[in-house]
Amino acid sequence: MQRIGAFVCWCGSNIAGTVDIDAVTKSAADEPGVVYSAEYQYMCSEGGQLAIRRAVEEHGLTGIAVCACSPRMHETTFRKTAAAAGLNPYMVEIANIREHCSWIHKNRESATEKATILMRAAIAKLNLNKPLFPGESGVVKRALVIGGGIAGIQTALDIADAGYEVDIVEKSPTIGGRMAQLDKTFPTLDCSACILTPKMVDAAQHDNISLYTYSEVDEVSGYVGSFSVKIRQKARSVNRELCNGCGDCITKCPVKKANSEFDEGLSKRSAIYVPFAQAVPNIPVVDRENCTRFKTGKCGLCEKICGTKAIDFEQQDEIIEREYGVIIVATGFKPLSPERYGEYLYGQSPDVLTSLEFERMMNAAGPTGGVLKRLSNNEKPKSIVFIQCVGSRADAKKGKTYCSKICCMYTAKHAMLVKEKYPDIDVHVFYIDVRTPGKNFDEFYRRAAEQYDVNYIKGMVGKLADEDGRLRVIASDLLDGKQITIDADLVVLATAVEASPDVRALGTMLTASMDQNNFFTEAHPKLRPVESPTAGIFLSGVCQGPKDIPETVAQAGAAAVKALGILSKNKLIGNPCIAESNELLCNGCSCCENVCPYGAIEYTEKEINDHGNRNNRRVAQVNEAICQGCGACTVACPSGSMDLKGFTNRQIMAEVDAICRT
Amino acid sequence: MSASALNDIREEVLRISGANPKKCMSCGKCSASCPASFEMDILPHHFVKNIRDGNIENLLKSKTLWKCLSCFACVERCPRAVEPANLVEAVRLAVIRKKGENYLKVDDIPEFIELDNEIPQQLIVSAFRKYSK
Amino acid sequence: MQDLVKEKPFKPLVVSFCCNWCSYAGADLAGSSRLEYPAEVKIIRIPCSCRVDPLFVLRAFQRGADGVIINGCHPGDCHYSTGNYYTRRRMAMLFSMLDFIGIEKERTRLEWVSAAEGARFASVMNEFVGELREMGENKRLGDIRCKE
Amino acid sequence: MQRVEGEIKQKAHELLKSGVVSSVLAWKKGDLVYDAAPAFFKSPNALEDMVYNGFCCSNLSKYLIEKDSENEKVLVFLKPCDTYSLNQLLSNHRVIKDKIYAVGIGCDGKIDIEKLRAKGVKGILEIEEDGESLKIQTLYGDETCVRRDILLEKCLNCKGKDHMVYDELIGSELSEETALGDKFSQVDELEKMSSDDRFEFWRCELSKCIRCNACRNVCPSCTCRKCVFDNPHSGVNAKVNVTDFEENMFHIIRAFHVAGRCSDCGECTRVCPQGIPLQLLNRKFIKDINNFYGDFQAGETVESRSPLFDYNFEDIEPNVISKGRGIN
Amino acid sequence: MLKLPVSKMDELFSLINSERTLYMPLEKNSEICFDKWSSDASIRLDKLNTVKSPKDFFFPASENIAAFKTKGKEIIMDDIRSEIEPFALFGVRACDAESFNLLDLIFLNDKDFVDTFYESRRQNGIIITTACNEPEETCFCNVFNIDAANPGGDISTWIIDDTLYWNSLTKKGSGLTEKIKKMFEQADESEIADHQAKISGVINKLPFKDLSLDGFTGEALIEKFSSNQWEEICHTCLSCGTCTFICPTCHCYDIQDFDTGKEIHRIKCWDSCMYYDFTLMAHGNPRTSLLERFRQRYMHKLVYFPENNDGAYACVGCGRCVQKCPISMNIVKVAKALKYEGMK
Repeated sequence: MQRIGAFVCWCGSNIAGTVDIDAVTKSAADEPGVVYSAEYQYMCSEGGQLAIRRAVEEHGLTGIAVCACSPRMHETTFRKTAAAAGLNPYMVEIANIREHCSWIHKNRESATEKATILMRAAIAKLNLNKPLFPGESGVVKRALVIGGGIAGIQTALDIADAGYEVDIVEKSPTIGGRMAQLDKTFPTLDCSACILTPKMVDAAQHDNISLYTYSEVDEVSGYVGSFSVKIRQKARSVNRELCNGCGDCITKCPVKKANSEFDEGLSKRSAIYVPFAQAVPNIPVVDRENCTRFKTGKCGLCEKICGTKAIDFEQQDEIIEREYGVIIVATGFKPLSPERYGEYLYGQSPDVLTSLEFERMMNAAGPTGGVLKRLSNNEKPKSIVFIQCVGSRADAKKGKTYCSKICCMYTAKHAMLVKEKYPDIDVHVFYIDVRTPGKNFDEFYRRAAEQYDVNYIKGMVGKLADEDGRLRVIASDLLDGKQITIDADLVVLATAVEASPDVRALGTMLTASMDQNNFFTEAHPKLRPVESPTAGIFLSGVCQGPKDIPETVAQAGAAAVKALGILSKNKLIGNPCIAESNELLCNGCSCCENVCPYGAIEYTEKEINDHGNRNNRRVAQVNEAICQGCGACTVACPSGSMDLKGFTNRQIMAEVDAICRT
Repeated sequence: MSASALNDIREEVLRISGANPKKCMSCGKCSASCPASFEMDILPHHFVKNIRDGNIENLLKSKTLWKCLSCFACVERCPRAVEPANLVEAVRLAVIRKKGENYLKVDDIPEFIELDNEIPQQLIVSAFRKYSK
Repeated sequence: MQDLVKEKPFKPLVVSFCCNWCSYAGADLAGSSRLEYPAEVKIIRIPCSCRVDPLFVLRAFQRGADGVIINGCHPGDCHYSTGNYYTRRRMAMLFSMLDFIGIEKERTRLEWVSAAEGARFASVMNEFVGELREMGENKRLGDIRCKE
Repeated sequence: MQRVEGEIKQKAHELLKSGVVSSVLAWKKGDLVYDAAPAFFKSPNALEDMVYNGFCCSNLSKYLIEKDSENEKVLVFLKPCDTYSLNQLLSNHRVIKDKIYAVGIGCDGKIDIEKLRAKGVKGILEIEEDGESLKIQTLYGDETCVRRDILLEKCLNCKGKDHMVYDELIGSELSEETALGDKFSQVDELEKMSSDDRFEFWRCELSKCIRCNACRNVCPSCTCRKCVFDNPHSGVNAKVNVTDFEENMFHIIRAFHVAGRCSDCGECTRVCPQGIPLQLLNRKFIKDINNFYGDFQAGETVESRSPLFDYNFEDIEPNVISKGRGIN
Repeated sequence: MLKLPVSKMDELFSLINSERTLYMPLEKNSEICFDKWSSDASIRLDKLNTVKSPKDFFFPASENIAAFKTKGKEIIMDDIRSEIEPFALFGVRACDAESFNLLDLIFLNDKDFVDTFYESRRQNGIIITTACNEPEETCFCNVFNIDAANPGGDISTWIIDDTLYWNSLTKKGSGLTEKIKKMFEQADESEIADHQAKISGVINKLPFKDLSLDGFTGEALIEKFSSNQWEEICHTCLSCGTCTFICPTCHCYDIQDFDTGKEIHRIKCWDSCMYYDFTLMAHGNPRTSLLERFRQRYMHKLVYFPENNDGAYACVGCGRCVQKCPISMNIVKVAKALKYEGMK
């Protein structure tokens, strides 16, 4: 039996003005378990708290019921008071007789009656309270960043600079990601490589950062503070320690016909290659699909030429197992392929490019050396048409439902770059809306239209027709309400930003939830935008949704800070109001597991001693470090073996009973 | 025509077409895609907007109704699945039902069909509606 | 004699479950905005609307509640990301079943109230209590033992 | 039927003898003609009493629960509808597939002896199945009856004759669709009634409940080690229904707890000694699930996930239902 | 012995009902059970056994036996005992009539522990039996020396063609008969002899008539208890309470508390030995397995009960469990399976 103290707060006249404090205090004394009841002007004040502490001591109280303002206001205060009095902080219940009573009712009689009932409910619940102890778990002081684009690099640098070790796992042979492919960046038109390359080098040279390029995450287990990850480092066929990056192998390689991924297939590379000149690490990879040695067993020229004997055709994938305290997802995006939209002739005419392909073409290190030309006849185009919203803002069946956010800006950038270099080329941009929120963004777009004379046409392109080697663009000018045709030499499609569908497998591994577009879901859309609902998993960059570079970098930093919040702790202290499974009752049916948004429930085969009957059973176990205490599992559990500490079935029923006991 | 009668037509058009003009984001892709748009007085995207706004009266008189080929290019290309052709078709139907008189006699149809058994049913029905105005 | 006995107006007993993150805060906001709603409404704080077991709803009716209303974050806003989606399905099932066995459907409700919607919280409660006043006492799902 | 019974026995004999299984779960002949009780057979000799006829209604999948603790394999014979239950049990991890050998057997509908009694037939001594007609010998003379007239309620709304899970099939040619109509027709009828009439209907039915728990204990979806209604710590336990409320609560919660997992096997209705049409409650949930969240049949596959453990962003709002603007 | 034309039965019921509340098998909501008679009720005397036995008139499924409430910190006990109105049960079958005698052995026999709730109902109830014209194939009352043709009770009746025969057997019965005598004509016992013989004839053809309970005695207790048959026969039992709750002789109950919010009700309610929490105590349950609970039920009926009650079995052969068990397990099967255990 509890020894409960009930404390009724006046809150000056806030409560006492409408509620008969005396009546509530008196009737509290008659409630079961109550051994002491008192009132005070301001319960939350020093004096009020002291009164509680004294009462605990004098009356040997085991629990405290405070009738005062909302628990959202002072629950923490009174928990601390209880702790100071030597009680478990969870032996406190609050009856909200201010926000939910005195402030909304005018009639003194009914407000007093309601306050009494709320007090009774709090006491009924408190009678069933048990001391709760938050779980503690250790923290591995190491972070894993999945994805080595600008988001991943920035997050890794921020964490590393704060003094913690970080591993970056990157799927491709180099870090750098999409940003490395860009020519210039908006709205400043500075060179992308010039600002990115130093960061790549920083990351590579940082004492606290280890790079795992050409690697993928194979398996993730564990939870916040101690994730256990298996990283597959794919066979490069080049010994990383021995290679000095001289590039002789690349020059010697007889295969020159492989498509360059970096140039979006617009140029060719050898079978042994580094994706681009500034690649980090500067260690070649053998593309085993195109390598003659792997196809026929003959060749091996690279092996012969290599002065450091770094070529190793026998190299195998290597599995690295590591523990991490936190994981940051920075998997980025890929541009949507416009092939499904037949009207744009993409893939049919070499003069229809995606924006990223165009970006490569404009780049001085790109496939054409920065010379703009029609790939059909190598001539300089006279007229270029840009089409926006390709695949974005569409019905789910026809593309992506969201706005890809960056296309308006990069299209303006492209138009400007063309005009800058070739003022004689006609540039037309078809748009639905031009969306340019962002610092200096609208100014940038206006510059394109006003200073550079880019012809912005509101309306969509119906189709392209190949007319004697030129591309006839048939479209509608909505402002004129007229049909127009433009003969273009080059058409550039601003394709939607798309999360790569293979990220879903990673999401499953991490038990991090994802939306229908394969973007990772944030823990709260407004208040926790860089955290995944799964504790210890953070989101950096476009993997969470379309973003431009400054936003990506900002979010990368934010994710790093959130991650550091965990890494800097020696112990993680959990919320003790979490689910708990009664193993004696558990059926092992997986109902709870199916609804847990955090993947906090695991099943184990375990010997259970049920009143002397010992047998092996499949039972649910809640991982205290992961559970957030929502209670979804408790209702899914038919047997009632899953219960929520601090909000148990019995406690809630006791509150219901008390409220209905009129 | 009274406002309520026009509203009835609008409701009927929405019901028959099953299309939702509110989904339209005015991108103009339908108009741009329309092979008959050069002959239309009201372009498809404008047509959709008129239905959305309840301006039915001028649609009933528009040339667009009879210029639409029912080729469904707009339906195919519309990024938001608004289905403009279905709306045009539905308005056309509303007009036909009003007129109550068919110039193409039903008796003429079998003969007509015998020309080619391969003719798709939908084409016959569309043509029948169109030329019986 | 009968005329002298003034009939007491019917005061429905309403149990309102509010999730801690949105609806409870919404109710707090109604309070701090001094927006009145009937004192018959008594709020029970739960972490998430998905904590509401159908047993709690039935329990309230058993013990004499005339109406039960469950309040949670708007779909998509759940603090626990998906809790209210489960609530929505569970309560759809429960309410439909109660209706099926002939319990007045207006006695149960699920509402989405955000932390900013103090006014909405108050108006929802006013509306709900108003409907219950018209409907009268819950006779079909009460437990006679708890009524005496 | 007799041929199928022979094949079943032979299969049991073969697997028992070869040691593939150590016991056989099937039906055993009793003293009375309609007595076909579920039973385990542990030796080939015992198989003599095995029977498969029109009275083998029990859904044997229930008995497979937690057989995994025993280190042996069980041969079980399952009618098409029973296999849905087995799948559901497999997906709830209540049965381990490795521990059972499931033989799917054909079914042409099972007979409800209570329906025969309700026709006023007393003192039943012999029943001879002769195609569609039944010849009945009683203490008070001979009677005949059309088989279809006395089929079990669950067979009148048969889910189909395909087995959802099995290791092998026997006598599937026996299977014959017995479904007479829409399985939701009774639910529809009730939905069309006024709320008052529905209340009246369920009061009449549920007031008959003697809380014997037969419905719960026979149910292959009710597999809790300890039911909330038996658990003194749950706060809702009771051994009998003291008031109307307890009658309502028991059945509402029971239906809710199996919603999305109920394989619609109809055993609850069959075993109720008071003849309460309990399956209607489960059917109501199944109908709602189909209407609200898309067609779903628990137990169709092992992987299927209960719609109550799933969600869609655009799900229907409960108030739409409860305000009567939606379905109904 | 008295008699009366069947056509006047309604009048008779009306007259009995004016003396004391009359209950008999009625059809209501497609269920036939003992219920309060009224002139427009649908009487179903043709139904042999109601699914629920009439034992709940004396030993109800649940009964509030005490109530407590608090006033401040004080606990007050309420007297909730209510007066039992006199009543009569008509149409009770021989087997069910005998079951009341068995229940008496439990609730009344030990003078130090009389169940006064049961006692007052027994005292106020008159049992009017009716002979079984058409016994069912599931009947085996003859095994317990119960004669369906001589059904016992306070008053026995026979419905033979168009005539109701009426015979008081006890003082209570005669008391009621006295009050309604004017409706009847005199009859002679020989008038029903043929009918009785006919009933006996049917009973002689019943499938279970030769069920033997020889050897179910205290001496064979250990052998029966340790028989390896139990495991086999209990294997598919669902542990439901159907058999117990419809059985006219099962008499176990539990006591549970219910908090109404204002007071605590102490409820005596039926329990079933098939339930896993039967005999559950603070330390646990002495019977942890289904086998033990299953064995308890039948050992109690066939061995322990007769051992303690001069050989009276706790079964009356009504056949309800034979009809209603979901898996067709019943006392007949158990008795047959254990027949040879411990036989000398």
